[in-house]
Amino acid sequence: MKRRVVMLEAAAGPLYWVILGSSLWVLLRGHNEPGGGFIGGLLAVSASILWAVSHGSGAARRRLPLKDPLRLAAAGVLLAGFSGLPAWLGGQPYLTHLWGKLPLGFMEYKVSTVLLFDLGVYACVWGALAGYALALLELDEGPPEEERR
Amino acid sequence: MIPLLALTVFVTVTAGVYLALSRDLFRCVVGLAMLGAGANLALYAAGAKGSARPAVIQKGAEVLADAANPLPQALVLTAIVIGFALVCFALVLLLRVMQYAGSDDADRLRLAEPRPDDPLKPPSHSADCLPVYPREDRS
Amino acid sequence: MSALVATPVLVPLATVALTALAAGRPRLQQVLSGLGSLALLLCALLLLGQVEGGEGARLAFGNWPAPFGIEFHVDRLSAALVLVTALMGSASLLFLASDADPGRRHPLLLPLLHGLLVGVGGAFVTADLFNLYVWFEVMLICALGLLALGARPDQLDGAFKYMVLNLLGTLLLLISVGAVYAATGHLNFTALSQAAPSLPPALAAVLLTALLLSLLLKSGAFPLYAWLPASYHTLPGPVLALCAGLLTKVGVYAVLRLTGDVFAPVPALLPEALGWIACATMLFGVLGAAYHWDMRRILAFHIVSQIGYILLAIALDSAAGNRAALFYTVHHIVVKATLFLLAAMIWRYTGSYDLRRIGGLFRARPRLALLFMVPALSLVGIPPLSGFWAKLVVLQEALARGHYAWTAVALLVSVLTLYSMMKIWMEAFWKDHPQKGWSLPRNTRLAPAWCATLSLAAVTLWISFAPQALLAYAEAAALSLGGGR
Amino acid sequence: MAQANTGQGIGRVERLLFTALPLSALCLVLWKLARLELPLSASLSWVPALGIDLAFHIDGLSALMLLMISAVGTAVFLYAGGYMAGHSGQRRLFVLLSLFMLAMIGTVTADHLLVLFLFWEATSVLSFLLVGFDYHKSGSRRSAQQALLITGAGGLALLAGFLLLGQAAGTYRIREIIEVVPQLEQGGRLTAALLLILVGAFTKSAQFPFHFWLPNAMAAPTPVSAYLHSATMVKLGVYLLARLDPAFGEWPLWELLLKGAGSITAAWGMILALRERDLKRILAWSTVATLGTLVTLVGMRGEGASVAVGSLLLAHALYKAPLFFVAGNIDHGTGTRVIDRLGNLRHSMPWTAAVALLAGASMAGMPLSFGYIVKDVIVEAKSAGEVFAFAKAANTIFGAVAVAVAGVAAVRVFWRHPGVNESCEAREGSLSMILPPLALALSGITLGVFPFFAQGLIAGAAGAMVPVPREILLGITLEFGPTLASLALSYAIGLGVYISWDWLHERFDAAVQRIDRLGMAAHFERLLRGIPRAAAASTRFVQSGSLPAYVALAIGTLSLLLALVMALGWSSFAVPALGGIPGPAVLGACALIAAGALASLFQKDRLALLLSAGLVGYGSGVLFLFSGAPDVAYTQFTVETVFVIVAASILLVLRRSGRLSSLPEARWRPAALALAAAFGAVIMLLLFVASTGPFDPALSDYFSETSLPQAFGRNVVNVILVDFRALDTLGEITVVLLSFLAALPLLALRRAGRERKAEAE
Repeated sequence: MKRRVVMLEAAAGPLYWVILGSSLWVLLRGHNEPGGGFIGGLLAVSASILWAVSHGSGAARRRLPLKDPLRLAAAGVLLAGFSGLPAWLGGQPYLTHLWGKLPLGFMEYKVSTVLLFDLGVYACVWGALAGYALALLELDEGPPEEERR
Repeated sequence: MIPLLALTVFVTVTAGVYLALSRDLFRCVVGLAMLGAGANLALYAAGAKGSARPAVIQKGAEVLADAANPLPQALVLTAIVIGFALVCFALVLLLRVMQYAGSDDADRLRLAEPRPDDPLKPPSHSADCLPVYPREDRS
Repeated sequence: MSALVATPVLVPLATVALTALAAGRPRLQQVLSGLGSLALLLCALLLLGQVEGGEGARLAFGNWPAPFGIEFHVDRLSAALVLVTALMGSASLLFLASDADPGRRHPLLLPLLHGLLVGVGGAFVTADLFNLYVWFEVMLICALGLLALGARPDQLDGAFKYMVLNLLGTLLLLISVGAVYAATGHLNFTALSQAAPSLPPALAAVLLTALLLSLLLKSGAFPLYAWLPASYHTLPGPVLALCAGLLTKVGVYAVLRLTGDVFAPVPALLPEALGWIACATMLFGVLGAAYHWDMRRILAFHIVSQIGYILLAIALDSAAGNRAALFYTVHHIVVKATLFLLAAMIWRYTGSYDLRRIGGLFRARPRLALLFMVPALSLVGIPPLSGFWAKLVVLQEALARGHYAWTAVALLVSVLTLYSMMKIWMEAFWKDHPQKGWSLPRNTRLAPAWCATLSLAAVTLWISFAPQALLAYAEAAALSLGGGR
Repeated sequence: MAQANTGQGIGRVERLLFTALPLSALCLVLWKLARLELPLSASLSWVPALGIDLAFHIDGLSALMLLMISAVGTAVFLYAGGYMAGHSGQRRLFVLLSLFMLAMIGTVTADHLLVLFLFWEATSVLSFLLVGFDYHKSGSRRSAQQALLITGAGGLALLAGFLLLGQAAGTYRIREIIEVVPQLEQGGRLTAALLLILVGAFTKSAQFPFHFWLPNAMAAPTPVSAYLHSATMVKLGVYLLARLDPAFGEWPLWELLLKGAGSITAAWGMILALRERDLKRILAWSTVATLGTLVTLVGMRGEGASVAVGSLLLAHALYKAPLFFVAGNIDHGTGTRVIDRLGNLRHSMPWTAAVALLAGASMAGMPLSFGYIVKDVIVEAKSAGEVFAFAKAANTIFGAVAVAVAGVAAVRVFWRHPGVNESCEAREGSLSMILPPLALALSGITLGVFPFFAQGLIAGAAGAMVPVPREILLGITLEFGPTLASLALSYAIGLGVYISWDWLHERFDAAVQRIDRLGMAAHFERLLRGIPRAAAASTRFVQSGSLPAYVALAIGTLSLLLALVMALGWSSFAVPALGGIPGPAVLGACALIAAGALASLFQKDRLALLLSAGLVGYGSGVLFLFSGAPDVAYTQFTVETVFVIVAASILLVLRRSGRLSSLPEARWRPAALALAAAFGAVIMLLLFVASTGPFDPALSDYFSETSLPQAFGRNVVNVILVDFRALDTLGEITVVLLSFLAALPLLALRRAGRERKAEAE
């Protein structure tokens, strides 16, 4: 077992959420400023790597949405694919994006299937690449806590 | 801009292929990654028209004016991610080849294609793999 | 409004995601996979019915008009290949239910298999050059995953070689796509075909050469085929059948699409060169088949050789040649997959793929011998089996165009194909088993395998005895291509 | 076929059912002949796309062939019932023979070249299966392989010939072709067609130089030999030549080749018959000789020759099939076919002896047999046409040796008492092994005495080759006189040969052994051994198994071909515009990339290699950032970072196994560098060449204009990714997901890796 720096463990907690938050922010602003699903997803990966370095890969994996990188990635692809369906059902070509406005009182937020699509990209990149990184880090960590499959 | 980028592509591709021609598998994979970078640069260079301003529409403007060509950027971005996914797989595969085939020498990597003077060499099995030929019903 | 056009990609893609999510529950995964392949088959049939009559079906994704967004275009050529893809997918999934498969069933096998179908289907229907590249990458990564799935050392070795050479191909493809975009400003097939005539001929030749070379690597043409025989034989039977049937044919299809449709008419230099490459491919492929003793390696080299025939048909650069190419491709996919599946069954019965170590099957399993004869004789080109018609249309057109040397090579290769097929027949079926007292294994679970191979053989026989339907279809398909007009 | 394993034969009823097939065909043919309903035609559309109809036409020649097929077929089926009684493969034999018979019928009645080819190939494949009937013997397998390779290769030549012929004539209908072709100019295409068709026909009919497979095909059971390799299949080549004779008959080349090859085959076959000791092989060689004579006769002009072809076809079927049955009976009764071990069999096998005598008389051409009539006709034909002296001599040899062979088969083994007689336990077979040959042999004699029964038939057959030969009806009558005198020479020599058979055998065997090495059989063997050798040489070269060699071959090919195409169009390429001078940041980025790339060439240490390669990635990122592509740049940076993390963790694993440094390799690999530089140069030139023309900005203009109003996004790159070209992105995340799926099994193999390592240590 690796000797973990306590400082790192302590710092990882808030840092994890900061990175995740910024990744979401990058995701959301992507449509109008540089950014988007990929970059957001890659940032999220780095959050997971941080957690893995500080708390171990297993813990990082459990912190992922859906608890499993494979499921997260698959769900991402499904979500991205699904974002094209509403238009299809409405009689327009697949992947035609729909836009709506969400009144929040003080401002109107534009919601769209584009966001859904980008979210799918985000989830897929996060799941798959975090999965890679965690599994590789695990190789170096010595014996795994449990056999996954 | 094109000549400079083309020259850079030349150097990258040459180095990548040189490494890929090595019998050392690690160099080979790194070479492929570099070749991929060269290909991305080439794709980028092929459509690098317009100015050097980001392809983001200014606040208040309706259309994009005087900016870099956005389409090759999108294509390169896609190609980068795809290439990255493949290189990740390549690294993992490389690791396992080194561990299971026991060699990082491409010249000694003859498990799938045994040498001709090696007439009846069945594939050997690693500990984890199932036996390939079921034994139970061979009397 | 044709929603069906997207199904060759979307149906298997959904299946990939769902089966991946169900990776922990084998039963559910199998049900999902079966449903997915059936749905794909159904959609492919409907699609075929839809394009049968007219110009084909188009779908502009995201409602962005044609040259700007990505477009799928299903014409007769694509529809036929999509149907065959779906058929092959169903057949090998059915075959997987038998125990003629050396490896343990890995929970990720089914997602990867459907991923392969995503790539193949996408490549067949897309009408966008860069999008084509994306589907090629999907295919590549799935093939790699399937190769490495068993993690046997020889599989890893094969996968590595496969990966290195195919990456070279995809990277060249990517660069060529960039070059085409730089020269024409377009990626959409229709837009490209409109822009191509205004290109200087020398430039068009260079661009097409780059594109075609990368695709020839993917299709396994001489001397770029080394990845194929280096890796295919390490795959488990049903997966091998699927890969062998489909992967190289996508490269060939892309060659046909680009030379015969998008960039038609191509500079005369290219078909001429392609013809000679095709001849070398045929010859070296069949010599490799004659050299080997492992059934899978023999059959893998036969793929190369047959690819040569299809490329030869394309190199004839005429509507009749394109018709021949489509007919040959459909025939070849079915027959080759059947042969690989049968090889897997032979393995199950005798315990080896090596012809020197097996035998006695004719006495022990005469029905298997009979079944084996259908695809084997068809591959050789014995009339009236499907391979005969395929070779006939190629030879007829080659002679009509005055390519006597190519015809001579094609005939010579046929003799050598006969030689190597006879080798399998005589060694595996006629010869006694070298092991004294050998008997068939008991407790085999091969009913699904029989079902799959019999239905594929039935398709072969249908093409054989009623070739008119497929020929007429292929003719209509060839005439609706750019090169046919 | 499932019951074939039980070791039991098939029942009588089933046998009769099988036999009913040829019998009904025979009855049908006879009925049609008797009612003078020929010619018959039928046609059924099959593959209109290729202009292929199932067109059939039965004229006199077809009827003659049909009669032989069905008559000998009936005999063979009956005979096989007795000969193969109790054999485990009996049903297989019957099924194959029935299929074979159908294929034969199809071949001789087809009126479409490709339909004919279809059945022709079917007979080849069925012959393969029948020759290899005793598949567990390696000799049988080899013979089957030889037969199929030769007839299969010939078949392909035939196909090419048919295609050329059909394209030149504009039709594949045989009846139309033989009308059209004589009016065509004798160009190269038609000559090629002729030569290819001859190759096909010669291989099938075992003509020189493709003659050697036929005696080897005697590995088949006797009924098969009698049917395929004597009475029917080998005659297909002759049939085809006769069929096409009206088309090519006037060509000097046709005449020359047919007469030449036919004569050589006839003479050579007879000489080789003398060296054999196996009764079946002796008969096989004499069959080869007969086929040679038939081909010579087809090549000759004139009506007499046509009549001779028809009558020799019939006569040969009527005497050679019974002789094969005799050989089969002897084999069955004594267990051997070697003539040295046989003798005095007339006591134990009286009926077989009778058959042998009758058939032998016909073969020798004794008066009052049909063979005599045939000799008569041939002599007439040869004296009428201008024949080479060689052909005439060959004919004499043919006649003489036929007499001798008939003597051996019919007299020697039954009457002569040899020194060693191992056949004391010989016994006659069942009734079904005696009646069929007897019937055939008797009909040979009957036709000899009453030749007018065969007149109409043979006249009809000859009519297919020459137009309406009325006067030949007179030719087939029983006439003594000049023919007998001219045949006397043959008889005399034949008798001499018969008496001195053993002496001649030794001489010939010694002589022939000396030229065996040069013979076609030896060449074929060499060719057959050459295939794997050439295959090995070429495959080991191209598919060497070495990855660097593969990569080098691929890179070399790609560079070479691309460079060639560029060089061809070199003069027409414009010089690309140099464009503006890029800013310092871009220059710096390019320098960074180049430095990283060049540095990585030298690194021995893997970590250093990784880092210098990383420079290329980061340099690209910088380049993107400063040339207006921030999205790409950020992606590149993050990707590069994750890449380094992934690669570093792999290096950490490698460190544990002590593999941190690269393999020791030459510091410089000049060949590899040259290859790499060539590829790099080609790619660079490709870029240049592609950017020479004016750029069409239609796509980007559209995106720039519609991004905000229609897709509601300011970042055009992102809008392209998620909206305009969202499908690419969908495909891309599919790749990412699948890449993870593909790597997971490898990543999950932790325990295996450790175990293996422990093993290694």
